[in-house]
Amino acid sequence: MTPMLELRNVTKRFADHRLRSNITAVDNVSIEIPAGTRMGLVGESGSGKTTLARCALRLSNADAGEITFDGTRLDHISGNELRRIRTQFQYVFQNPYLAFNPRTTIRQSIAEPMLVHGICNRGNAEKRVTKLLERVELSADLGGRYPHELSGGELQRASIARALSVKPRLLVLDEPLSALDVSLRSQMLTLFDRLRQELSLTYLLISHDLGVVAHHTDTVAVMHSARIVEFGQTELVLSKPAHPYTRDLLLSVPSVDPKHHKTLTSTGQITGHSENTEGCRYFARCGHSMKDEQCERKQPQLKGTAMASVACHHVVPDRESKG
Amino acid sequence: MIKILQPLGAIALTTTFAACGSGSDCTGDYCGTIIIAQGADAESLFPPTMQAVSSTAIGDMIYLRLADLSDDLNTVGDGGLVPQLASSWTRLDESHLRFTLDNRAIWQDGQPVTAADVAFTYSVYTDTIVAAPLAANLDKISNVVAIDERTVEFEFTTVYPEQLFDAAYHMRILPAHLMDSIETTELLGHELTRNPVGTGPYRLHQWLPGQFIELHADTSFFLGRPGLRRIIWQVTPDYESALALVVSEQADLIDNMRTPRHIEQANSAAQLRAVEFASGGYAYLQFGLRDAEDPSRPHALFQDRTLRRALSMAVDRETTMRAVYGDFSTIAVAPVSPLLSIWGPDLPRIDYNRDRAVELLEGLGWRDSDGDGVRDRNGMPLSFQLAYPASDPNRTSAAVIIQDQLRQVGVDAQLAGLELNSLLATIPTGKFDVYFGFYGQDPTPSSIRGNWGTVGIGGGNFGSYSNPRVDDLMDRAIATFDPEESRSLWYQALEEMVADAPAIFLYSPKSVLAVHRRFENVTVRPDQWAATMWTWQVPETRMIDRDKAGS
Amino acid sequence: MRSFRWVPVTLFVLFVVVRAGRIGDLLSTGTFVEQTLVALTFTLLAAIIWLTITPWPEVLSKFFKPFDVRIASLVLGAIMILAVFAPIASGHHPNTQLDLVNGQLLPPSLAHPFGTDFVSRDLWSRVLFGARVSLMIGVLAVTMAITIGTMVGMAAGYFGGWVELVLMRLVDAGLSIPRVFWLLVIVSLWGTTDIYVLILIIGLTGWFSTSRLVRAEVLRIREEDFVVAARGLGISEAGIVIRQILPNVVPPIIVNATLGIGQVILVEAGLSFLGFGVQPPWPSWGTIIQDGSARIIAAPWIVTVPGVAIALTVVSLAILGDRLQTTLNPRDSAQF
Amino acid sequence: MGRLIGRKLFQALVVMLLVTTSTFFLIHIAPGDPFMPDLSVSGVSAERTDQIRRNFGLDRPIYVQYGAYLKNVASGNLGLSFRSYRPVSEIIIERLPNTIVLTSLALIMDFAIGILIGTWQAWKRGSAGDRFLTVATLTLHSTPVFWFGFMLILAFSVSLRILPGSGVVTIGIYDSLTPLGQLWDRIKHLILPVSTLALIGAGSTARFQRAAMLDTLSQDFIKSARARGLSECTVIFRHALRNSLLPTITLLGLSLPVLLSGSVLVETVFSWPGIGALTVDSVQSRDYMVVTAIGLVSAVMVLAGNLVADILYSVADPRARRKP
Repeated sequence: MTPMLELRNVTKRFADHRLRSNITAVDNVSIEIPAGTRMGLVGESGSGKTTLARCALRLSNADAGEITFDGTRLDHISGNELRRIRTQFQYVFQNPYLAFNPRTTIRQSIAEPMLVHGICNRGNAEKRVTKLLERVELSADLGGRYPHELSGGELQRASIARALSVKPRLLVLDEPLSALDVSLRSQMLTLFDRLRQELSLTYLLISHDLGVVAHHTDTVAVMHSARIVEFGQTELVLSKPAHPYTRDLLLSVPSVDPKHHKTLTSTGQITGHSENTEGCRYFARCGHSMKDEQCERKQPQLKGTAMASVACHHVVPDRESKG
Repeated sequence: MIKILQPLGAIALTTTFAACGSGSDCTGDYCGTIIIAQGADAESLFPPTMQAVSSTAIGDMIYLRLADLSDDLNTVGDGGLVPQLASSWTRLDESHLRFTLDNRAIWQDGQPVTAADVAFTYSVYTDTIVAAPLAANLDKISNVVAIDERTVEFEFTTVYPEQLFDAAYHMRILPAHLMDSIETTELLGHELTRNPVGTGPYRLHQWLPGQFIELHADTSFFLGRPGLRRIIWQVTPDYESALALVVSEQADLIDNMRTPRHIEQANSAAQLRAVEFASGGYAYLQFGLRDAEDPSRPHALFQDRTLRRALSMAVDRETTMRAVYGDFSTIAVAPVSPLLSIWGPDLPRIDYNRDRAVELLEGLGWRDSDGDGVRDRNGMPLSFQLAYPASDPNRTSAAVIIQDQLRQVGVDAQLAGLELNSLLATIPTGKFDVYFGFYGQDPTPSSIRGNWGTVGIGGGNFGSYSNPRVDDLMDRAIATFDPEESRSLWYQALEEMVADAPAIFLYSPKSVLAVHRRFENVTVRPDQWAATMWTWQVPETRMIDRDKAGS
Repeated sequence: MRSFRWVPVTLFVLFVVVRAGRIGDLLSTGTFVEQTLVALTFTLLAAIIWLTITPWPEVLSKFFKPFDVRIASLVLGAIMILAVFAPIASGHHPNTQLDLVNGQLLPPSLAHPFGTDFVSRDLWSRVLFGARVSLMIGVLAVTMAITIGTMVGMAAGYFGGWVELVLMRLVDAGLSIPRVFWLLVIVSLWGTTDIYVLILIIGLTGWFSTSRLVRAEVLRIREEDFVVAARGLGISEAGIVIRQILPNVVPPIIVNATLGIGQVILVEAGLSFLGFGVQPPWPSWGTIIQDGSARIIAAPWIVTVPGVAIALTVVSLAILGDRLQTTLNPRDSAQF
Repeated sequence: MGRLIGRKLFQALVVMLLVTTSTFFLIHIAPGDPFMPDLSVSGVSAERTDQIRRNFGLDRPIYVQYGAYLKNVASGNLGLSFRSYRPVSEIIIERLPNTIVLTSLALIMDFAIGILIGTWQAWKRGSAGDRFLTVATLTLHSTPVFWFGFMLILAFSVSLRILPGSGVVTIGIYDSLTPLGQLWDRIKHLILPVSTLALIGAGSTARFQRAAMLDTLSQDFIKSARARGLSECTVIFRHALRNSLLPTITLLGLSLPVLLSGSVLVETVFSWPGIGALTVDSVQSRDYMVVTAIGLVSAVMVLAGNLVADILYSVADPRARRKP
């Protein structure tokens, strides 16, 4: 399978004006998404998932690394060339209220990219928008409203309709359910699956809900502190987590027994480190029995097979043998 | 609210006085301090370029002339003046006068006053770089020679009755020993123009620009000990504040009170009394006959004599004057104030006649063709700027009234209220359309020549009006010794001049000053009210805080 | 939403009435240009408010809910109506010298509600016509300042780099000199007495803070998700500026403008007071105060009345501006 | 901190250069050669005109004049006044202390009153007192400063006669007062002009402070302080006030130009012989050497004020200090 999207050694830093230093949000990440597959990207808030996805789609510019979409180096192009290729991949934002211009109606927001790319003209725009809205199970009369007049679920669907308007092949879904009522989540997931089949889309699903990831992705990447710490087939990774962080993540899932619920730090901010990048970044919180000096001084690299790889000095032996 | 606050005010005042009980009090009859409230600062204390009444009053306290006018204001002949720096003078022949300087007269730095000072003064006043406004009055003096230390001789080009007056009155004698080493161009901005060294009864103690000018008496002044210890001119932002200061007893004198309202306000204060005196001045609207941008070209509008006459007819002086001054003024139909000997009811005039004005304007082709209410001709509107001193509420009122009267005949006068010093800086350059001026006239008709004769261009004749026949008539009038013939020649000159309408002559207001009642011996000379102020006094029994305050 | 279509219709009618007034002697003063500008002023003022509120009609009713906002609108409305209909409401021409000999400095009475001034002009008429002059200067100068400020701020915020550096240092320089200083220098240099030049100058010196505000807003908005989304959808940079960023900087600009009108009225009053503003005989609130300041003891009411008028207008504008600020953010308005 | 100040100083220098340049050229491009009040009337005193032109170096090309001007300014030489022929720096130094006293006292009073009122309002938000003060501060903020000055003069100088309405000292008796008496005399003269400026300014400061305080009070650390059972007073003055002062300090830098603008008017109303009144005087008499110098001086004052505000800010805000 040829990768639809391929990232090589992507790094992204942010300048912190107040601290007058840089924060590395994505650190030397390599990843690839084969066409037609669904990849999950998990990790706690602030681990760099969103930044990684946005860099991947050139919504923000990476500081280093190569990004290849379907054979085209995204990091080499700009201007009209980039604008044209953007129709191939789309991004669905976490909070749909922030993702729509508050001063234009839903219909205008959906029609604009189609008009820009010549997908429709002023004459048939209305019809096309209606069709798109129907596709995401929204009634056409919602089109005349302003974003704040819609409910979260409705707006998220509109957001998907807008993404689909340019006929993309790859869809990045950035925590598409987090803004929604729990009751709406399964409907939305069903919609995703249906759309994927109808339009043969490739998905990158960002989520911290491991349950969703378990059922709706083929592969999964676990991100911690700007790096991918574990990657592999979803089933394998979630059933036999190799990295202590992945295990902690699985433990924190609000499962049947709330007593086991362990909260991971969630500051809502990028917690990437500006210094002290020498050792394993999970060192401080790692509960691994074999934690040692090597962990403190040397950063582990992602190692393993296409089925599963992990960045830990003390990989659980039986997983490795299975791979 | 006010009632509650009054006791508070009293407390505040008591604390004030308690806090300022001071040490050395002045005692005696020579302690008097007078504070004169005034709406503008002095521009410079360099006599040749002093113009504003405010500056000249201060200048006259510091600098002396050779001789001064007496109270009868006679300017003719050799007997009318009273000695100042010159103790006596003798006539050598019809074109030579010799002055003997008072040997008691010394400069405030201790140097004696010499004939060289007089000769130097003449050279400064007539220097074109200095461009003294009064220079025109000196043009019939051909030479000033120092004969010895204390004797100086004036030579005249023509024979005329006012030789003594011209020689002795216009110039305030300058200290040659301090000034003659200074380049003339430097002189105008020299330290000495701010820290003058004079010969007068007072010397400058302190001048804080924008705040006050304080003079202290020279107790050994050779003409007698000055009656007031200190004279302070306090600068206020406008006339109203000046009046407020005097009414509230924070200042002692305000001059230039011309409107019934001002006088009413002054009278409402028990400590004040109003002193009324004839005015030696007249107000006028002067046409700039040269282009405001390029003085080498004639003015596009006002080169037209008929237009000037039409505008003169359009102004209702009577109403304007009544509105602004009530009963406190008389119409001035020509550049003649009531102080002049030639003043009379039969002076030549252009009467107010609105219909005739409109007729003349129509005849000149000025019509309102675009319906905006302003006449125009060949696309050019009949519009000009009228500059006036914004600090003078009377001229401001009159300007607004006249603007409205002109509007009624389709003439657009745009008002430009300027600060006094700014006016003094721009008007003498001739860069104006119409200037609302006020001349404080010397009490002789000869002064007309400096302001309206060709000789005054570049000096006191701001509008550059020039008519050779008027010049000739004036020269002859000045030269003749026969009063009747002189008067008749003046009337001929004025007839011609008024018909040319170089200005719209408006009115001559009476002057009233309000002064604190504690001052004694208050006499006022109409040509310069402050001329005799140095003889005023405050008797010890009537002294108030500021008289007693030691310095 | 449709129910608010009456606003432009009313404005149009108002405009026609005001224009027609020339024939009907409704507006007996001023040239054609002046009258048009007066009319334009009020059209603009109302149109701006209408334009901002249109997308959120439900906001309108909520907008007027607080008591102070209602009072402020009432006061401002009254002043505007009186200003528009000044020729009818005044009873006298503002420049007519009614009785030069006996009618000067009359205290307030039935015949002259605010008294008369030093050349016997009716102060009530002058204050009403002064409202026109002051409001006209306020609105037009602010319109100009806002236009320039928005363009500069957008350019700086969007292009960044040296464009931003140069423009913002220029703004710093502009802001580091007191505005009155700039105004005094320019007015005196050009020795102007013309009201339009005055508007031009006030406008030209008033855009610095607007451009700073707009730049900050642009910097903030261009990082918002919906702009990122638009970029991701392949919309051109120009399209983003015009359709995504510009509409969203409008609300803070409107607030800025509303407050700015008040500030300009204050600035104009100050300039006129110093003798550099509107020249006689035309009344603006500032020139009336200046006239009165020379007779403050004899006729204190001359100074008092226009001062109160200025304060009332500026307070009302400030209250409306504050209210707009809380109302115009559509996301907030969804909640309140 | 040193680097911060260094950078700010550099920025200030750039701004100063811009200010100097723009005023210089602004005045030079104006119609009618404003640097040269043409004294020639029909050629009568052309010598004097030429002489003065040479004295002021006005016969040289504009770029040479500009260069010379910059050089002079950099060396502290601000030229000669056209009106009085005195060195401009002398004129300005004579006036500067008056303006500095007036504006700095006004600034202190402005912020003292403004912060006090704003804090109290935020504390008692929604109360009748808060509502009243909101209207009152807004009204002050909207009042023309010179008009307010007139009203104070009318009330305290004309009607009650308890405070002088013009000048710096009581002329005529000041010199003979005891030092204490002189101080009191000066204070008396300062009360009205300072109050005028300060009260108008306090109107906006209070509004700003109220908003900042409300913002602070809604933050989590205040909630937790309240939850810990601290008294309202402690919460307001120990915890909230310090934090709410941060934005108000930034206002300090911004309010200087406004204050200087106000002082132009207030000095005129109260005939206070400072830079503001000098501005009006010089502009009226077209003394542009003085005018350009005033532009420069006020820019320096404003920039210095901004620098002080920046430093205060970094002192007050621990976050801004954390990293060099």
